[in-house]
Amino acid sequence: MNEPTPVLTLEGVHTYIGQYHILHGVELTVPRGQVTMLLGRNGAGKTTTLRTIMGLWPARTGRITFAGQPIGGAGTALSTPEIARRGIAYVPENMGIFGDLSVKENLLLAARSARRVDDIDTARLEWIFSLFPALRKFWLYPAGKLSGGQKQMLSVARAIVEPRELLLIDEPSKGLAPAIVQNLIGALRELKQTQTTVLLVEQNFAMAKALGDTVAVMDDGRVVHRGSMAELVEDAALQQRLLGLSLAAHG
Amino acid sequence: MNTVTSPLPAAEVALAKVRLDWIPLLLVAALMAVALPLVGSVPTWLTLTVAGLAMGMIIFVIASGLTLVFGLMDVLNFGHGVFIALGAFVATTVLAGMADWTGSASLAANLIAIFAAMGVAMAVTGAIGYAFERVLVRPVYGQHLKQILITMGGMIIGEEMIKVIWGPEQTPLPLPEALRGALLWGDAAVEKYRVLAVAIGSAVLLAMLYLLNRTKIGLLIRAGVQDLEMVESLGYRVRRLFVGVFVAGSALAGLGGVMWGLYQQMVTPQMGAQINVLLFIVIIIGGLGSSFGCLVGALLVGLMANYTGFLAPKVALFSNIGLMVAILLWRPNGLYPVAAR
Amino acid sequence: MLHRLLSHDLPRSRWLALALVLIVLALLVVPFALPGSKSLNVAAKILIFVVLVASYDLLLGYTGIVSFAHTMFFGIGAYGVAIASTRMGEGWAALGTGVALALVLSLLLSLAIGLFSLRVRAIFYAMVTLAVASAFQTLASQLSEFTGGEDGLTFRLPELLSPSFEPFEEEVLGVLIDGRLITYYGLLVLAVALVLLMLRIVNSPFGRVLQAIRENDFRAEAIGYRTVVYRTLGNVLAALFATLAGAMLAIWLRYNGPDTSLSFEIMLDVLLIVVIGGMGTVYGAVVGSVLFVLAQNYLQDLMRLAAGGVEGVPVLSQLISPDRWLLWLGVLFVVCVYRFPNGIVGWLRERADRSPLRPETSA
Amino acid sequence: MLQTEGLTVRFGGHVAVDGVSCTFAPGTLTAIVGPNGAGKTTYFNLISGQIRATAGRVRLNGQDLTGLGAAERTRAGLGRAFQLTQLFPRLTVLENVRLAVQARAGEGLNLWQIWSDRRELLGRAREIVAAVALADKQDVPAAALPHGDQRKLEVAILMALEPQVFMFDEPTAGMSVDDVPVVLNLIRALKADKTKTILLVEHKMDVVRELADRIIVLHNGQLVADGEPETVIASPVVQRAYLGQDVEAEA
Amino acid sequence: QSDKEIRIAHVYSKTGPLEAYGKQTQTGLMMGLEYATGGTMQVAGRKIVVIEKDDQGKPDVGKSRLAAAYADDKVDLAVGPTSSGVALAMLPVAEEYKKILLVEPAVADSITGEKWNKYIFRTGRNSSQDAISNAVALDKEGTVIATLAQDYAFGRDGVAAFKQALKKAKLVHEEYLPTNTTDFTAGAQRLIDALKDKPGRKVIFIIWAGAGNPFKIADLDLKRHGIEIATGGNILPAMAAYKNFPGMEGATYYYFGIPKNPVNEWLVANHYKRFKSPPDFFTAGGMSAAIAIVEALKKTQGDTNTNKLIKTMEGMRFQTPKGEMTFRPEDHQAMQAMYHFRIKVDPAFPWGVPELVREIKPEEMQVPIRNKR
Ligand SMILES: Nc1ncnc2c1ncn2[C@@H]1O[C@H](COP(=O)(O)OP(=O)(O)OP(=O)(O)O)[C@@H](O)[C@H]1O
Ligand SMILES: Nc1ncnc2c1ncn2[C@@H]1O[C@H](COP(=O)(O)OP(=O)(O)OP(=O)(O)O)[C@@H](O)[C@H]1O
Ligand SMILES: [Mg+2]
Ligand SMILES: [Mg+2]
Repeated sequence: MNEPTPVLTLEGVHTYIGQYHILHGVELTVPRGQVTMLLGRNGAGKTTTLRTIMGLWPARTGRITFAGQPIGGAGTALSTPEIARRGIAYVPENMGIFGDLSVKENLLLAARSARRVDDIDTARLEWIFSLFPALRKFWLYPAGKLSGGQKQMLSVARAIVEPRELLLIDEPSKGLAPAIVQNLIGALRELKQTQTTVLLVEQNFAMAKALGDTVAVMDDGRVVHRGSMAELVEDAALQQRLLGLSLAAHG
Repeated sequence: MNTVTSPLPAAEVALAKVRLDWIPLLLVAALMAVALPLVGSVPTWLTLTVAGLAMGMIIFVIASGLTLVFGLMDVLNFGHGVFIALGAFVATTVLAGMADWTGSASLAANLIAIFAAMGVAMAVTGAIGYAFERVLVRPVYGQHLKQILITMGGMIIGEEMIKVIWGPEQTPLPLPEALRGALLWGDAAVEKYRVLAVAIGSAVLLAMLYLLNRTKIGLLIRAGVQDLEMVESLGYRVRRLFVGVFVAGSALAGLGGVMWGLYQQMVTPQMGAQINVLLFIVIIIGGLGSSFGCLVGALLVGLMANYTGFLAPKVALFSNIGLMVAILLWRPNGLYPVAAR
Repeated sequence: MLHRLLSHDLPRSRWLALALVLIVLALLVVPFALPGSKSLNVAAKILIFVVLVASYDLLLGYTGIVSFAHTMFFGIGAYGVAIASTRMGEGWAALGTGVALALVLSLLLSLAIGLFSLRVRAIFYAMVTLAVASAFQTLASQLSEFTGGEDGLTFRLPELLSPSFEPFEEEVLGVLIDGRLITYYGLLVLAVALVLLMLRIVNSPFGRVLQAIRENDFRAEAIGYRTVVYRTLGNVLAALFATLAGAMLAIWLRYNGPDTSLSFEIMLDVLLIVVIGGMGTVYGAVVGSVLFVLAQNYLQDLMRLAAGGVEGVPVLSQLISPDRWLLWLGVLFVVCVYRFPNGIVGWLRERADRSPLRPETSA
Repeated sequence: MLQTEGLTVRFGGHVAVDGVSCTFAPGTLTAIVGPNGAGKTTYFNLISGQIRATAGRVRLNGQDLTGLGAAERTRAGLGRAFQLTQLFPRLTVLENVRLAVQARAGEGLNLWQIWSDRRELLGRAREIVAAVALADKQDVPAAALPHGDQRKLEVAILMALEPQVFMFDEPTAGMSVDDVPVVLNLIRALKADKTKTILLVEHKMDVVRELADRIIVLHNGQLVADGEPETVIASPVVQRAYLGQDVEAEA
Repeated sequence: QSDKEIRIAHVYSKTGPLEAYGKQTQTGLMMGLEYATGGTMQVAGRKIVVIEKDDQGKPDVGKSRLAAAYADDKVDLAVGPTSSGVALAMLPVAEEYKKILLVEPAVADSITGEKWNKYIFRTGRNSSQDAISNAVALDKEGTVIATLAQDYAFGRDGVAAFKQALKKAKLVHEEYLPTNTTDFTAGAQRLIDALKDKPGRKVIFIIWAGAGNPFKIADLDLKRHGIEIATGGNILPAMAAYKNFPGMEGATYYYFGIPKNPVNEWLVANHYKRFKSPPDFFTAGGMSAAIAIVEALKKTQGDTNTNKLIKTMEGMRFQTPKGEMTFRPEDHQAMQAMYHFRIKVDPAFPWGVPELVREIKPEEMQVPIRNKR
C-alpha cells in the first residue's frame, strides 16, 4: 500500500482532566486527504482526543504533530487559536453554537478572513445552503432557537465555510434526519476531492462505513486498533470485539 | 440592531429582523411632554429639561463603560466606581499642573486643559483596567458571583490606594473659568458645562455604536462570552479582545469620572461607590448591556430627577427606583433587552 | 444522636470537624478564658454573623439566588426589637412583639419580592434587590419619627439582659456574672439551635429540591417541581432567619441604626463570608464568620504591630498603616476567593476525600 | 388517552407547529418522524408545557392541561426526556434520579425529615440507575459523564417519574452501539406493560421500524401522514422529503 | 504603675468616610495636651496616655470600642467621636461605666439635649450654635432668606434652629433635597421661583454636609435675579468652592486666621512648623478638648474620680484656640464664640478666605437648653 503522508500524528499522548487520567498514551496517525474514523464506545476518550488536539485540554506528555510541526504535547503547547490558525476546524460534540447570534453571524465568525458576509465566497455559501437548506431559511434567526438538527447543520457548516486542511468532527450525524446525513456524507466526499483531511468521530456505523478510509478504535483512553475501514467492515468478529456491534442489527 | 441585509435573498420566510425600537425614545419624549403642563412655566421647563438631558448624558458616559463590559463580556464590574474616582483624581493632578491653562479666560485654553486631563485620566484608568482584568477578572469569567466579590475587593483596594496617594479628604476640582456659569435663553438658563457634556456624550455614543454594530469585534466578544472555547477553536485570540474591552470600559469610566468630578467640582475617594447604585439602575433600565438602552435609561433618570425634584422633592428620593420598577413591569428585561442569557 | 442533630450532613473532613469543635468550645469559654469587653463583643458578633451568613447561604448556596436585599431583613429584625423596645418600654413583651412583628413584615416583604421578581433573569433579580435595599435604607432614615433616622435608636432591654443585672455577689471563676454574660449565652444557645435547624432544612427533601433548582431550574420544573414556589419559599425562609439574626444583633447592641444593620457593607461582608467559607455547606458560614469577624476586629491591631516595624519607610509605612486596614482586608478577600474557589469547607473536604466531586466542570 | 386539538405555535412569522390534532392511546408506541426543523421537539414542548401554545388544546384522559405549566403537567402524568440533555450537572447520577423519584412521590415540600432517611426513595432510585447500566457510576457528577452516559441518565430520570405518557426525544442519539439496546429494552418493557402511552421521536429508521405501532409524520409543522409503520415509511412524502433518495440501500 | 498614668481614650474615625475629619481632631488633641501640659504630657506628676480607637464611622463599632476602652483598657475618660450617629450610640456606654465622655466634634443637638446624661460634656459646637450664629450674621432688616438643606433630621433641625433665631429677616422658603442629590437644578429653580420677585436683599442659606455640591446652583446665574448665597464655615478643601463667591457671608466655628489669642497663635505656628499647613476646623476642636481635660485635671490635682471631675468641669472656664469657653452647668455644652465672616479671594490661598466681620460672643446667642435634668 502506498501510505499517504500523515497530516496529524499523536504519539504517546496522556491527558488529564483535573486529577483524572483520561488518555493513556494515544497513538494515532491521520493520513492526508483521507477520512479517518475514530470509533469506540461511550467514554472511550474520543471526544477527549479531539479536544486534546485542539489544545482545549493540555496533553501532559507525548507529542502532537500537525503538518510536520509540533502543536501540542510536553513542551510545545500552542494555544487553541494558534492551532486553529494552522488550518484545523473543529465541530465539537455539543455543537458550540452561539445561541445569541444569528445563523449569519455564526457563519461570519467561522469565516475568519471575511469582515462582512459579502466577503464570503458566494459559491461556497451556496454549496452549504444546498447541503443544509434550513440554514438559508433561518439566515437571520438567533441560532439558539434552531431545532437540534439545524444546530448540528450549522455547526458543520461553520467548519466548512472556508477551506481548512484538517477537519475534526465529533458525531455530526446525531440528530440529523437521514436525508441530511446523506447530504453530509456527500459533502465530506466532495471535500476529500479537494485534499481536505477529516478525522471523524461517529457512532453511526452506516455513515462510518460509507465514508471511512482508515479507522482507529479507542477503548479506555487508548487506541486499540488501527487499520483500513474495508478490513473492519469485512471482519464481523473484529467489530463485535471492538465495538460490541453485531452486524445482524445493522444489515 | 443588525440591519445589514443578507447577500442572498432569504426568500422563503421573512424572519424577525431586529430594527431599532423607537418606543423607549418616544417614552422620553412623552415624559417631557407630560412635564410641561405640570411645571407650568416654559422657561422653567426648558431649564429643567435641558439640564436633565445633559445630566443624562453625563450619567451615560459614566455608565457606558459598565454596560459595555457587562453587555459584551457578561462581567458585572462592581469595581467600576473606583475607575470613576481614579479618573477624577488624576484630573485634579493634571489640572493643578495646568493652572495657567485653566485659569485663563480663553475657552480654547480651558478646553485644551480639560481634554488633556481627560486623555491622561483615560490612559491611567485604562492601564489600571488592564491590570485589573489580568489579575482580578480573568480567572472569574462566567462566574457572576465571584465577579461581584472580586471586583468589590478590587474596589476596596483601589479606594484605599487612592487614599494612600491623594489622601482621604475631598479635593477640589474647580471648573475652568470659561466653562462656569450659564447660557441664557430668555428666562431659561443652561449651564455651559452641560453643553460640553452633551457633546462628549454624543461622541462616546457614536463611537460605541460604530464599533459594536459595524465591526466584527462586537460579534466576537458576544460569541466569546457564550462559548470561549468555540471562538478560540475558530482561531480567534479572543482573550486579547476581552482585555481590550475591559481597558476601554475602564477608560470610559475614567472619562466619566473626570466629567463627574468637574460637574461636582470636587472629588472624594468614595465618589464612585456613591453613584454605583444609580449606575446600576440606569443599566437595568436600559436592558443590561445595550449601549443605546443605557443612553435612554440615563436620559430618563436625568429628566425624572429634575421633574420630580421640581414638582415633589419628597418623591425625588424614590424616583429612580420607581422608574426602574415601572419599566421592569412593562418590559421585564429592560428597554432594550440584550438576548436573554 | 449527633448524626441526627447534624441531619446526617457531617463535616466530612477531620480538620473541619476539629475546627468546628474548637470553635464551639472557644465560644463556650470565651467569657472566662478571655474576660473583657472586646473579646465578648467579638464572640457575640461571630454568633450573629453565623446565623446571618447561614441564612444567606440558604439563599445563595442552596437556592442559587443572588440577592442584595438580605440585610434588609436583617435590619427589619433589628428595627423590630429596637422600635418595640423604644415604644413599649423595656420588657419581654416588647421584645416578643418586636420579633413577631418583624417576622411578619419580613414574611410579607420576602413573599412580595419573591413573587414579583423571581421570574426575571437572575442577574436582574440581583440588581433589582440592590435597588430595593438602597430604597429601604433611605426609607428607614426618612421615617425618623419611628426609626430614629440616621441617628438610630438606643433602648433598654428586660432587666435580666441588662448589664446592670448582677445576680451573684461573688465573681465566678474570676468573672463577674452580669446581664451581658447571660445575654451572650442566650445568643449562643439560639445561634446553635438556628444553625442546626437550617442544617436540617437544607438536608430535607425540600433542601435537595432547592439545590436541584440551582443546578438546572428548567429540568427541575420538568420533573414536576414548581420552581417559583420553591424559590419563593427558600427566599422567605432565608428572610426569616435573617430577621432573627437582626433581632439578635439588636439585643446584643441595645442599639440599632441604618448603618448598623442595613448598610451595603454588611451585605458585602455576608457575601464574602459565604464564598470564603464555602457556598452551600452551612458549615462554611460558621468557619467563614469566625475568620472574617476575627480579621475585621484584629487586623487593625495586627497592622499596628507591623507598622511599628516599618516606621519612617515612606510608601510602605503608608500602606501598612493601621488606617489602611481595609486595603488589606480587600486583598485578603481577593486572595481567599482565589485560593479557595470552593471555600474553605470545600477545600478541606477535597483534601479529605479525593473523590470525584469536582464542581464547576463544564457540561 | 392523550389528545392534542389544533395545537399551533408561531414564533414571530414562523409557524413551527401548525394545527396538529392527534390522539395517542395507552398501550401504543407512536413514533414521530420528520425532517430537521419539522416541529417534533416543539410539538413535545407544547404537550409537556415548556412552551405555551398560540392555539389549540392538550388533554389527558379528558382533563384539559392547556393552561397548566410544565410542573403541573408532569404531575398530571406527562413525562419527558429531552433531545438536548437536561441534567443537574453537579449532582451525582444517583441524586439526579433520586430527585425525580422524590418528585414522583410528592415529597418536595417536606422540610423536616432528612432526605437520606427516606430509604424507599433512595432504593427506588438505585434500581433505576441499575436499569440503565449506570450503577457503577452512581456517585459521579452528571457533568463528568461521557455523552452517551448522559443520554442514559436522561432516560433514567424519565423512568423515575413513572408517568402515564412517556415522551422520548431521540433517546439514542450519540449513544454507542452497545448501549443502544439498554435503552431500547427499557422502551420495550414499557410497551409490554400495555398501559403506557409512548411517544418517540427518532431519526434511526431501524429503531422506528422495530418499535413503533404507529408513525406520524410532521413536515413544516403540519401532520402530513399517520398510520402503520410500513405504509407510512413507504409513502412518497416520507421517501422524498425525509429519507432522501437512496437511503434504503444504506440503512 | 498604671495607677500613676492618666489614660484617655480617643475614639474617632481613623477610617471610614469621615477619616479626614477624625485625623484633624487627633492632631489637635495631641497638640493640645502638649500645649496645656507645657510639653511634659503630665498633670500633677501623672503621665497622660492617649489610647486611639477606630470607630470606622459605624455606631455599633464606636459603641463597642468605647466599652472596651472603659472596661479593658481602664481609661479614665474618653474623647470623641467624629460623627453624631456614633456619638449617640456611645452616650449610654458612658453612663453604664460611669466615666466621662467628652464629645468632640460630633454636632447633633440631642447629644447635649434629650439623649444627654451627666457623664457627657462637649467642647465642640452643637448645630444650634452653628445655625444661630449664622442667623445672627444674616439677620438684617429687609433681608429675605430661603434655605437649602438635606432632607433628613440634621438638615431639618438646623433649619429649625436657624429659623427660630431669625428676628428681623424673613424666611420665605425651605427647600429640602435628598442627601444623595446630584443634580440641583430642580431645587435651584424652586428657590429662584420663591425668591426672584421678592424685594430687598435675597439670600439662599445652605446647610449641607457630605456628598453633592449644592453650590452648583450658582452656575444657574443667580446674580441675574440678585440672589446671593450664604453658608457656614467648613474644612479648608471644602472652602475651595467658596472662591467663586467673593463677598459671601456666613458664620463659622473656626478659621485659623480669625481668632487672635495666644493659644491660637501657638497652634497656627506649631502646626505650620510640623505639617507645613495651617490647622483646620477640627484641629482647633481637638485642641480645645485636650485643654479642657488638662485644666480639669489640674484643678483636681490629677484625681480622675469621675464625680469629682464632673463637679470641676461644670461651669469651668478654659482658654482655647477660639478664646474662652465655658461648660454650661445645665447641659455641659461648651459655650463659645463664633465668627461672622465675609469671603475674600486671595490668590495665595487655594480656598476662599473668610475675613472676620465680627466676633459673635457666646452671650449674643441664646442657645436653648434642651436636656431634661
Ligand atoms: N469534565 C470532565 N471531568 C471528568 N471526567 C471527564 C470529563 N469529561 C470527560 N470525562 C471522562 O473522560 C472519559 C472519556 O470521555 P469522552 O467524552 O472523551 O468519551 P467519548 O469517547 O467521547 O464518549 P461518547 O461517545 O459518549 O461521547 C469518560 O470516562 C468521562 O467520564
Ligand atoms: N423558541 C423558538 N423560537 C423561535 N423558533 C423556534 C423556537 N423553537 C423552535 N423554533 C423553530 O421551530 C422549528 C421546529 O423546531 P423543532 O425543534 O421542533 O424541530 P424538530 O422537528 O425537533 O427538529 P430536529 O429533528 O432537528 O430536532 C425550527 O425551525 C426552529 O427553528
Ligand atoms: Mg464524545
Ligand atoms: Mg428536535
